[in-house]
Amino acid sequence: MPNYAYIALIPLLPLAAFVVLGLFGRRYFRGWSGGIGTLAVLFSTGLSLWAAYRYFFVDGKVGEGYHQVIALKTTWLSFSPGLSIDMSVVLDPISVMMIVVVSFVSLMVHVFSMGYMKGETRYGTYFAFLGLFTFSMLGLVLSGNIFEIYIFWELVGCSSYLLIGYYFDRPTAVAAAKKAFIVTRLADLGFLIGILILSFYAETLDFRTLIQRLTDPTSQLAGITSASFLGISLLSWGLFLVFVGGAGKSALFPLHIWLPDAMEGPTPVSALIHAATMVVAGVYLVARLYPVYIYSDAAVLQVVLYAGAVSALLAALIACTQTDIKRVLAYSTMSQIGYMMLALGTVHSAGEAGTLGFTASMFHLFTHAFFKALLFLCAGVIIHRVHSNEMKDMGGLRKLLPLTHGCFLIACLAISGIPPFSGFFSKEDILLSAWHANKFVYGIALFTSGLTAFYMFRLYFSVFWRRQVWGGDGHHGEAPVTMKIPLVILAAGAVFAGFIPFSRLVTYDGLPQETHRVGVFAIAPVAMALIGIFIARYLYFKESSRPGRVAAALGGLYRTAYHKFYIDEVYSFVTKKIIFNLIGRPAAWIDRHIVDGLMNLLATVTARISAGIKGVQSGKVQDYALYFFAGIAGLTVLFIYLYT
Amino acid sequence: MNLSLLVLVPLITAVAVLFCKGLNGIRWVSLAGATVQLLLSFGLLALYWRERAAGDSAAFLYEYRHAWFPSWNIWYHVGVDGVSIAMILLTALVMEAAILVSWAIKPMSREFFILLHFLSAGAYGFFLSLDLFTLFFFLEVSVIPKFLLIGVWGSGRKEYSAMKLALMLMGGSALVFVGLMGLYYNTGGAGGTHSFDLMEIAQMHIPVEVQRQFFPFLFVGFGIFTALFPFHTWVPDGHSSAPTAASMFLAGISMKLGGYGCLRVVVFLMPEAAREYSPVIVLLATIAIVYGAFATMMQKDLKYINAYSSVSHCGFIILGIGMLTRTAISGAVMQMISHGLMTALFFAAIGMIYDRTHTRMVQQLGGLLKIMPFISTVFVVAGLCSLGLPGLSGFVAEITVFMGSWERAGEMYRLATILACASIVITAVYILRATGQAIMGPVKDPHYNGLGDATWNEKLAGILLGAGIIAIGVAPFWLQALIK
Amino acid sequence: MSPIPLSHILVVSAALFFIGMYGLLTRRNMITMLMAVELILNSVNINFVAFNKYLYPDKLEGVFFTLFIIAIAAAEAAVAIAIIINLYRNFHSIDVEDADEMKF
Amino acid sequence: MWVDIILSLRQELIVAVIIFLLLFIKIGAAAYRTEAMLHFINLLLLANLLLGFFQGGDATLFSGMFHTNRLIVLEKSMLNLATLIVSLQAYSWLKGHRQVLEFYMLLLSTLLGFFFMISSGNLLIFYLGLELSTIPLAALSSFDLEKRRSSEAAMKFILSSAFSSALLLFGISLLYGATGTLGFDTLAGRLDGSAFQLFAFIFILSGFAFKISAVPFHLWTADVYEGSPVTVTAYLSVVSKGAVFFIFILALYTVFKPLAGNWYKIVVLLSVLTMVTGNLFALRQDGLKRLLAFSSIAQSGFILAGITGSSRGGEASVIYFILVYIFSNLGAFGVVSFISAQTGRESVNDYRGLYATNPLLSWVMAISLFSLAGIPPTAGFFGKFFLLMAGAGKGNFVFIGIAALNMVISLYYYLRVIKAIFMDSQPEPIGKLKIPLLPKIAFLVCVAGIVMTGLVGGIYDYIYSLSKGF
Repeated sequence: MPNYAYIALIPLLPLAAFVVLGLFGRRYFRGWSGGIGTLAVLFSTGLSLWAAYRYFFVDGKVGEGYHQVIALKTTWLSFSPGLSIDMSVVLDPISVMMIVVVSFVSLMVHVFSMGYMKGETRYGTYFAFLGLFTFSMLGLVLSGNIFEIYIFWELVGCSSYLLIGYYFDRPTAVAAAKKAFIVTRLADLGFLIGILILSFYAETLDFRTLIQRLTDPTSQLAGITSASFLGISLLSWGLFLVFVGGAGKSALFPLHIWLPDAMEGPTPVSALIHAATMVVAGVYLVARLYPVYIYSDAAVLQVVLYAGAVSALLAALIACTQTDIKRVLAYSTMSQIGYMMLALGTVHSAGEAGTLGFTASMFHLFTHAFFKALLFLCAGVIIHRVHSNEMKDMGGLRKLLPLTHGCFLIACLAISGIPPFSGFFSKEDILLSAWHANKFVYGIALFTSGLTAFYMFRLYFSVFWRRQVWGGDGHHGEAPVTMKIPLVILAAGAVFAGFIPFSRLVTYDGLPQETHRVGVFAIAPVAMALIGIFIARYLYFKESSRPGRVAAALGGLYRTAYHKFYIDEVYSFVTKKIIFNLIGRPAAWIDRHIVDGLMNLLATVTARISAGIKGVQSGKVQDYALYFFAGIAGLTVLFIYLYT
Repeated sequence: MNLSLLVLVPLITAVAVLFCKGLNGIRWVSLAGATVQLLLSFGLLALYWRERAAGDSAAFLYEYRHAWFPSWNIWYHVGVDGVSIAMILLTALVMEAAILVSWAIKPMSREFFILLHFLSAGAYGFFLSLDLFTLFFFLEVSVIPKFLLIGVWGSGRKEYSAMKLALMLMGGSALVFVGLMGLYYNTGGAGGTHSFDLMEIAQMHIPVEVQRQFFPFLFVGFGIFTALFPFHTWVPDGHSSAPTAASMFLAGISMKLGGYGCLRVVVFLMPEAAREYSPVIVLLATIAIVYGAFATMMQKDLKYINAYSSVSHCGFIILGIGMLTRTAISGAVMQMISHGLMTALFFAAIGMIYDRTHTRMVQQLGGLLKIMPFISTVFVVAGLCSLGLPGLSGFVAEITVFMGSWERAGEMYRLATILACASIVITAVYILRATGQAIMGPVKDPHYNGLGDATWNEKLAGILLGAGIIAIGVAPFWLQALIK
Repeated sequence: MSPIPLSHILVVSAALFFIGMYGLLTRRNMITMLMAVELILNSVNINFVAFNKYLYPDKLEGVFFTLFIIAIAAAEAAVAIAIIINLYRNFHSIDVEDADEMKF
Repeated sequence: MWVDIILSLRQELIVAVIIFLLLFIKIGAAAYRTEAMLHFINLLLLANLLLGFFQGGDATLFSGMFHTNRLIVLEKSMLNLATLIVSLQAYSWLKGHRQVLEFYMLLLSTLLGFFFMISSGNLLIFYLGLELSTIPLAALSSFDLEKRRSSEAAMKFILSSAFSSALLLFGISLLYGATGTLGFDTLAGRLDGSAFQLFAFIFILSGFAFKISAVPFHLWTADVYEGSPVTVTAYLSVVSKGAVFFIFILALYTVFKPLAGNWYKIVVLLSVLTMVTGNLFALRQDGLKRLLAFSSIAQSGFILAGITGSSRGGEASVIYFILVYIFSNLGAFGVVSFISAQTGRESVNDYRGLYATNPLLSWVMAISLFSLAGIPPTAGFFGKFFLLMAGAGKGNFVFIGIAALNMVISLYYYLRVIKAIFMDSQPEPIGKLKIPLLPKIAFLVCVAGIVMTGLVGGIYDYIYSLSKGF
């Protein structure tokens, strides 16, 4: 067994950066903070790549397929003999793939931020938080224990909170950070209860043992499938709740409302957290527990499938109407994640044909990380230059920002699924698996891919073309070099990532799969994408009144999409009106007036009685004698009553 | 090690403070006393580990017995096990921090520090006691100093709050008293002597019907100390009126007396009754957790927020105890420690903010992160701990309680666990609301711009408590091994 | 001549007791109240003497007790009257209803 | 023979000698300096305490009329101690008073009366002792001759106690009729619980109840306590009540032991009534003396709870509590008496802001009140704990629960005073007062007593070893 213990360093280096920068960054390092953080992540990335190389090509393969390697395992908190939270580092194809993605994108974002965030007063703090996030995310993907993953799950949530709220003096940023945390917290509740259910029946928290036990009909499976709640077996409940946790973090409908708001954070952060890495954690989580999902009844996977499909479609529709560049990208992220989930949901059996969607999903996750991070970083350059997020403030930027323009175009082509860019391959796989599984969903996916191309190019044309030149002052250069390098590297990734033979490396059971790419099959999606692009060009290439007329023609549909299908309003109704007014306020009132009132009532009653009997002490000595005599009489009566 | 030292050191310090000259003398002597306590408790921890490592498997170590009232068979009997050591460490930490935070207390600083030392002596004694009389003695010792601390140095409706606190706590101890009497007179069996000794009673079997009769007294009695619904109403008023150090001690230590008592006395001595009453306890705990959390959501005063959240968090302690599984109970102990540190830190931060801005209303605060980054960071750390962020102690404790509670089969227990889990979402809501409004956002009042950040003593206090929180959160295994 | 039965004497004593009690509770003049107390004491005296004579004639405990009661009653009356005189100086009244400054 | 008698009677004799000494001084010496005289008398009282403290053997004198044993000697010493403390505290008040010698003669007469009462072996001696103490006490309550309230208090006291002792005597006469004896030792053998005996017992019980101010026989207490000079009030509340409790518990535990089944429930009832009523009235008092009066009524209720224990522990805890009570109550009354003598202010509101000007007095007051409330680590905690613990020995936990809750109610009004002293302020606080030596000693003795009596376990066990039990 090769020694993989050094893997632990991959997450620990960013953690060290966090601790050092968090404690001393503000006072001692200041401008050096970015360098320190980047250096740590650079080492992490190097180690990740090395580990990936070792794992995939040198010694990860045992026999035919890739096996899970537990590099490290130490008990962190043990509840009972079987149940303990272990801090472990687990290598298998998906985790290795993920550490590469996470550390790589993180490195890009670090480098980019050195230019983007220059001059900020909380420069050190920013890099500290980035380090924390990178640590948590790497820890998450390397987890071999379901509770360990929950721990890192919460930590990424927290670092996301801190980073969204980085511009803490903007009320909108604070509100967005809060919203992100609370919505994902709500979803995590499902995750937590899911863990409780699964671990209780499997009597373990370890992923490998858990999967083994829950897919083995002779062992604990009997208990968990026979026990049911509301007619659904507890296994399904557990898996469903875990999926809810994943859906929250991955911004699936209807738990997606936090993601667009999260764009209040610094743009590189959006690139890292809300595009490439954290938001795919949900996909990753479902993938982790995949064998169990397949094994349980099909209902949960159907939920996954439709949740993915609905999210993909809905987000794409909304993205067509948004005017804030980052929000468009945010909805596009949501839509793409919907794709990934959809792909996971298409799996219908444990065989090779049935698990095509798994590989497709992971593949899309991988390629998406590159082009979406690239899109966000480009957006970062644009915003850095224009000082606005609104599309109407842009236009004609292609001359001013030529490099950005090129990169952005590559990314748009990639996301639209135009061959030979990376998005084409992964999306192709997804559509293929959808075709095999469910024709209706395939239809949605296909339509969405057309929409994707449309809104991406809408964005592209609006920003870079539309006018001849940008209206603002154009004296400064494009961007510092630290911002340009990541663009170039990521663009290269967006172009070439599709050629990685994914199905040989990352598959459901570790065994390599043969891809059955049929050339004919690609026609429909590419055609859809091209149609989308042409519509976008027709509407947005030049300044015109066409978009407005189209919007007017669509009427209600446009308005609904523009208002994000009123989902935010529903949420705010539920929270403000129902939770706050119908539960919180009465609870607080009851506490003050009824519960506490009871306590005060005791005091008042005592005082009342006290005042009521004061007349006994009349001050007249004859009354005293009377009471005295009455006392004797009373005692006599009592004696008679008691003893006769 | 002579455990009585832990009680004596604060008392000696109090006397020394009494004869100290000058404000600085008072402060430094107090601090020195608290530091000695802290060192003693760490020393105790080290000795304890060594003893255990050497294979000493006695239930309690360093026992000391001294006949106090032989005719009643009352002993001054002290000893420690892991749980009490954990509580003692907590007390020492909070005490040290409380003294640091009260550095600038005025007026009557001398009296203030003396009372604080009295409080801590009572808390140490309580955690050390192995005799129910001794335990009860120390339980009541801690009430009056709180009354005075709140009433004299407090703010707002301080007299009302102080009186309410004192009366409700004494009400609780009156119930405890009745329960103790019931236990005492049912020990010994035919012809034997009655006993207050914890270990002796544990070995005798208290008849089930007796347990059934006296369990409610003891449980509710101790429960009042730890904010058992519906007897928690002293908590919001008391905490919010108290001066910073008193709030810290009150929420950090005093509320734990009840939990510790429930555990050490009630459940330990009356296991059968505990099992029978378990549904009721779980019900009350769940109500406290959920309802406390909802009530917190509506509060506008930072201290009220923390006080109500204490009600909710202490619900976890009771829930853990009520579930009666090993894991749940060890979770309850962890929650005591965790909540002790966390809430002390929280109150410390709130106190520091209040000292500077003279308001605790979240709407009036804002943007403090810019003005006082250290204090704000402390606040945020405490808040994150409160909402159960991994890496901080709150998570460890809550998760252990959840896991333990889930082990208890039965629809009602499951539902209670789920509701308890759900409360962490509400916790997130109110913590983030408070943080968002008070700490983040724009600076609302231009006067705040000139305010300074924490002074060295405040920083030290924050770091001490924060270190404790992180030490448990990052490496919970040592605590777990300790309290096992 | 047959001796008077004990019960007769006890009836007298009881009557005296209640007369005294009645006087104490209804008379407003303090001196009269004091006299009422003396009546009760006399009923006690009668009891003692009667019990002694009729039931336990071999010892004289009851009679002795009576003597002490008479003596102490005198002392008590002396102090009481002194107090009442002093009260009169302060209140200018010996009506018991007037001296009720302290109450509740 | 004579030596034995003198030794057995030494406490009574010393007190009697002091009384006569003072009488001769009064007759002989025309003029004296009040302060010197006060110091002299206090020295005499100290000597009295010390001489009486030495234990002798058990003895029974005068064919069973008088008996003494180690416990009784201890009880008398406690009363001596209390008298000494009261006298020390009276210094500031008496300094300006002309009739110092008369005061002490009356005071010591009552003490002598109590001694005989405690030592009595016969209802006759008991009655004589009772009256010997009551009549001078009435005179003492009137000692502020020119004050209306003082004379009103004395009037109420003398009339009430005349009435009560008349009823007591009526009961004794009936009991005599029923049993034919007045001696304690023979009486116990002849009690069989017949209706007539019980009827007589009720009268006797009510006589006791009057003295210990148990509800509903307590009504005189508040008025008399309020009206009398504070020193006398302190004496009344501590020495008088303590002495009657000593004999009461002796009577119940030995003489009326055959009726134990009958009196148990009555005493429980009285105890509950007394606690509740005392507390409820105390809640609404503004005058500190009146508040303490009702508090002392409530304390009687707690003592009665201890008595219901009907065990050796019960007896020991009652006596122990009275010792604690002497320190605590005299501490509180001492402060009230001192401040009243200096400033004439006696209401709770007058004490607002006292801590700012008079920290020592405030702490004495606070510690005493805590002890009265039964808060550890003061001795009051131990006292109350043992009383209720003894009471719980009979298994009547409802009763004990009520008692425990009453402790909570009582805490409220004690804390009200504490609140006034420490937390409130007023425009005209009581000024800074200089405390003369003698009261200061008294305060220190009280505080030391409050602290030590509880924490030092030996004191209780000493009392326990002396007590005879049920």
